[in-house]
Amino acid sequence: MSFDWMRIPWSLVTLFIVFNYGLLLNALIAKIAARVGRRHGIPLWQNYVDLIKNYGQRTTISHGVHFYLGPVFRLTGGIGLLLFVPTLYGSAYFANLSFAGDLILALYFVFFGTLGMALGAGESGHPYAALGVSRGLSQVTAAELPFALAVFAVALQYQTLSVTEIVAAQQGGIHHWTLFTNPLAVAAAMLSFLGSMMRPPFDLVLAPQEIPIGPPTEYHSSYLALLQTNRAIFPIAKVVIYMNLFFGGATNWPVFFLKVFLITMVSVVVGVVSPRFRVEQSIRWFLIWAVPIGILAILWV
Amino acid sequence: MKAELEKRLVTGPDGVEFEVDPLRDYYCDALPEVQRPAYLRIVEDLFNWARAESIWILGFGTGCGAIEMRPLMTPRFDAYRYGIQWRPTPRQANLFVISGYLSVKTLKRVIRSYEQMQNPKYVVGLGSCTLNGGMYFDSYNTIKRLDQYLPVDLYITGCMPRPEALLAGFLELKKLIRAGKAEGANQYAANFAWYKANQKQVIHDWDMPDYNW
Amino acid sequence: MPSNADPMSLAGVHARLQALFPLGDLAPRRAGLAFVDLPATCAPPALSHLRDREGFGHLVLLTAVDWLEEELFQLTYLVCNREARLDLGLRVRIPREPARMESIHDIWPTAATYQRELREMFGIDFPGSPRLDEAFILEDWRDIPPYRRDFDTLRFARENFAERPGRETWDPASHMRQRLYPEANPGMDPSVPGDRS
Amino acid sequence: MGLLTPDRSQYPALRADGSLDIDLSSGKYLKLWQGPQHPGITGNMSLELTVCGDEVVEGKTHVGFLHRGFEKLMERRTFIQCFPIVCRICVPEPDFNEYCYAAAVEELAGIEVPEAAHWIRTLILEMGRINSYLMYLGGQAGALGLGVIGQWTTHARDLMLDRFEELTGARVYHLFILPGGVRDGLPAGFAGRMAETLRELETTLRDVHETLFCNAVFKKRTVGQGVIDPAWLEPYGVTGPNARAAGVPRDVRRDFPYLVYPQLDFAPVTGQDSDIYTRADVRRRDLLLSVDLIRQILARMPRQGPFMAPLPNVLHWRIPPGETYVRGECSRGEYGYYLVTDGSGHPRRVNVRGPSYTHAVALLERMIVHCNIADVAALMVSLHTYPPEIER
Repeated sequence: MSFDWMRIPWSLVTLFIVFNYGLLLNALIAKIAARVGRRHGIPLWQNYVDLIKNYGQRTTISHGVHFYLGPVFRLTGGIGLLLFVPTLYGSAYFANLSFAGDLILALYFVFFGTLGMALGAGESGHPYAALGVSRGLSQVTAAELPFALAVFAVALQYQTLSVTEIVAAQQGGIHHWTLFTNPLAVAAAMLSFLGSMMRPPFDLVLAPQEIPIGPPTEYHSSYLALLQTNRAIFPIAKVVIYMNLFFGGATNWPVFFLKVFLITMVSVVVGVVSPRFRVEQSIRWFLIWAVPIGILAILWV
Repeated sequence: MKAELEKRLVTGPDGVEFEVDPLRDYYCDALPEVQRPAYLRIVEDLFNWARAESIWILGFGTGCGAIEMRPLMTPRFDAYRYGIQWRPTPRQANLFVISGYLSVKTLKRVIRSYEQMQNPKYVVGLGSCTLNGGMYFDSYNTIKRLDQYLPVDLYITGCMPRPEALLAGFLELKKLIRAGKAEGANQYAANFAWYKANQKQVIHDWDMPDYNW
Repeated sequence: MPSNADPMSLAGVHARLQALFPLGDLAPRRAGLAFVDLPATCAPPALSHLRDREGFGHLVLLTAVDWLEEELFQLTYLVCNREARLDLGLRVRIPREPARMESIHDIWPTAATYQRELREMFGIDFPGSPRLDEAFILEDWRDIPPYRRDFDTLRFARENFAERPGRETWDPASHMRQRLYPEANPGMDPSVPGDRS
Repeated sequence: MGLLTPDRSQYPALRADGSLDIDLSSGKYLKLWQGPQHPGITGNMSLELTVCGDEVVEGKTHVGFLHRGFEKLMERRTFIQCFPIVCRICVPEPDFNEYCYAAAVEELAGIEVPEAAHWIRTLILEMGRINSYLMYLGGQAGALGLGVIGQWTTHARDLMLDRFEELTGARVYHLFILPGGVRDGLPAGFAGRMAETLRELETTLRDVHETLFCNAVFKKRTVGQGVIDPAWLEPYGVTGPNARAAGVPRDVRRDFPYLVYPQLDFAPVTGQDSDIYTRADVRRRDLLLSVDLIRQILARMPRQGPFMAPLPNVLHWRIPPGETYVRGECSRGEYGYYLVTDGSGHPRRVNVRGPSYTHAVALLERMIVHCNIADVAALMVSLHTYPPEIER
């Protein structure tokens, strides 16, 4: 198989664009949440400043190798997820490193960062971090189930495991989107999406008022900056998968930005006016509401 | 000293007995060092600018001044506009607002939280009581001069200071940081013995290591 | 319930209680609030009786007053009958050394908190009260208990906490006299620096 | 679901003396400190939790981080010098300290307070109650992760603080109710601006009701959680909204009328279920009651002074020996001052009875057992405790 080496620099360009878009989007979300609270909100460039500051802190304390690897794994998860799915459909430059079975790899990468973080946070020895990890793993597992079911439904529907081909099957008008051809799968996946975005009502992993602030309690300075970088990339990467699988993908950057923004807004709108669930309540919620829909979606296909 | 901090024999899950000395085993006892700024002036300036524009306050209301911190974060005053926000853990915070009088019991926790913050870090003393004792000049349980125990970058006076005063104080602090004059953490490390002696003079029951990393 | 006086008044309660315990006279403060003295040994049974038979179910507070001159501590148990809207304060006098009183945490669980505070702040012992010797408010206190009258808080603060130079303290009475009648106090200038009025 | 019910066999055994047999080195239990540096704790106090899995098996309250020794400091100040420091005892609702202290001193010194001062005192106390409840609502929502309610209520509180500033000249510590009366009457145009503030407050409360009290997640987290058994009220000295939510109409304003409350038209707000949701709802409705009371007060109060009774020379003010207890209904329950005088110029002893004293220590330690870690913050906020009035 011949490999086009030019895809590597182009995927780095993708990474760069997504990273900046992620930082701005996060600030925009914070601003929207602030406006709901009738505040002015943070400046749009605030995340850049925070990032520079955290990289510029002079001291760091390590709790061992795994503690260091935690954020690295998390970031790898985010970048890996982004690089192995096509960002823009039909573009030779921004298809990244997608290949025939990339859907399975993407499913793996969604979970990868969480596992790495669990490893690192557990090493930090802080009881709140341990609590956050146990909450996070149970919830992510529960939230992943409906998503996996929805992905299988989609894979069955289009008879392929390649994200590119799934997107290709959805071209040619809004009524070709999975959203309309398989609404059950999309419903299950969107419920799972709420759970995996770390926003209320499913933000019990961070939960500042209960276990401040969960896994990243001990992370500081450049470790925290790595996590922040990941927070800019990972949600977008996840949204890209959703966009490709269910919302017809994107063929150019403006459409990409718009779709990512709108999909993210789903979780923001729900989150801004919701308190948070307890961990067993949220797991029950996923098992009762999201998983049956996912199973129905598979049956429907 | 609390029972859980004393030396004791512990039987592990595998049946092996071993001795645990929590103060030595659970904590790192290295002393702080003065951290030099970046080599390049322009890099340090950039970092100082970023530090000034991104002030993360530790969420620790030590005294009654904490009540005016909430209006500061809400629609009327909205300090988020200036890059000021709360962090719930000392590891990620870089500004410690001592909101009012400090009882000796709180001082111990404050020192511990302060030492867990990362260099560079700043301390702002709020209200007259951190400055000279204020209303509680004759109280047997509150300290009178904060700068004896922690390096203070800025005092905001009043009892209690209004949110406008707090905002003005934070803007003043930003100027200090940007000029590279807010080097409290290094000052603390340089005069460590002096600070520690002062702290131990007040806190008799010193059941923690000298420096809490 | 046997009643000989007006059952719904403090006098009635007092009369019924006096038949059982060697009570002092009722010292009414205002309508619905009165204080009464009784010996230390009678306080827990009297409180138990008040709670169970007279409807004084609410322990408002338990505190101590230090009568240093008489070498006594006065313990005040203030109980309240919410239905009849009556408050009765039981005053118990105990010696300062050794200060010891029977615990009432079995009558009101919440009294354990008050007794912990009294133990710490006045050094009054309540044998049997839960968690009595744990630090409650102070931590590692090495002086005499601070709420005792012979503890001088100003001296303690001066000795222990560093002071910022420049703070001036004015006695309000002499300061006002000097300001209002400067001619009576020659040699004192009312407009000296530090005058903050 | 059997899968999610905790395994009770893991719970620690009771020792003979009633304490729990907890062996930390067994690895079954984890000791967890919440606070003093913890965003879920109200104010500066700390909880020492022993947890087994996600459930608390033992909780201890540690207070004293805000202890300034007020009761000692007041013993070495003259009666009028005590007045500026009493309000510092409780920050969110300082006026109750001023009122209770002033009322106790007036009773022992035999001072008659003018009628207009009574009305203004009632007005200030109700305004303070609104502030305190607004802080509470924000805190209760925040403890469950809904930060936006805190933004709205703090903004409403800012509006109320504006009225305070207009009336007393200060935002937080007003120093307005002093022994003998109040410092001054209402400024011109105050009633109109107050009415406007109350209208905005009601709008905010309607939003809060729709966003918080009608929210399914909030209900799921709070209904049936943290129940205070009505049988605990007397043993644990529970007062105020915590008792009223259990269906017991305990309100000092009605039971032991003070100030002008006998002339006002109101009935205590009660709830039935005594859980976190009911307590929050009782406080919300109590807030609306305060709004109504303020309207009544502004409509009926006398506009003309005098506002102060003549005092003796306060620098040489001696009060005859005596002792008294004065109580009022603050937003958290019964607030009281026990004052003993000995004929000198200083109080012999002042004891402050804050409602949090019993709520935050004995009651909380009882209620926190078998509570989920995630619910600790919500439970603690729902008792509405302020640490400074525990330790003074």
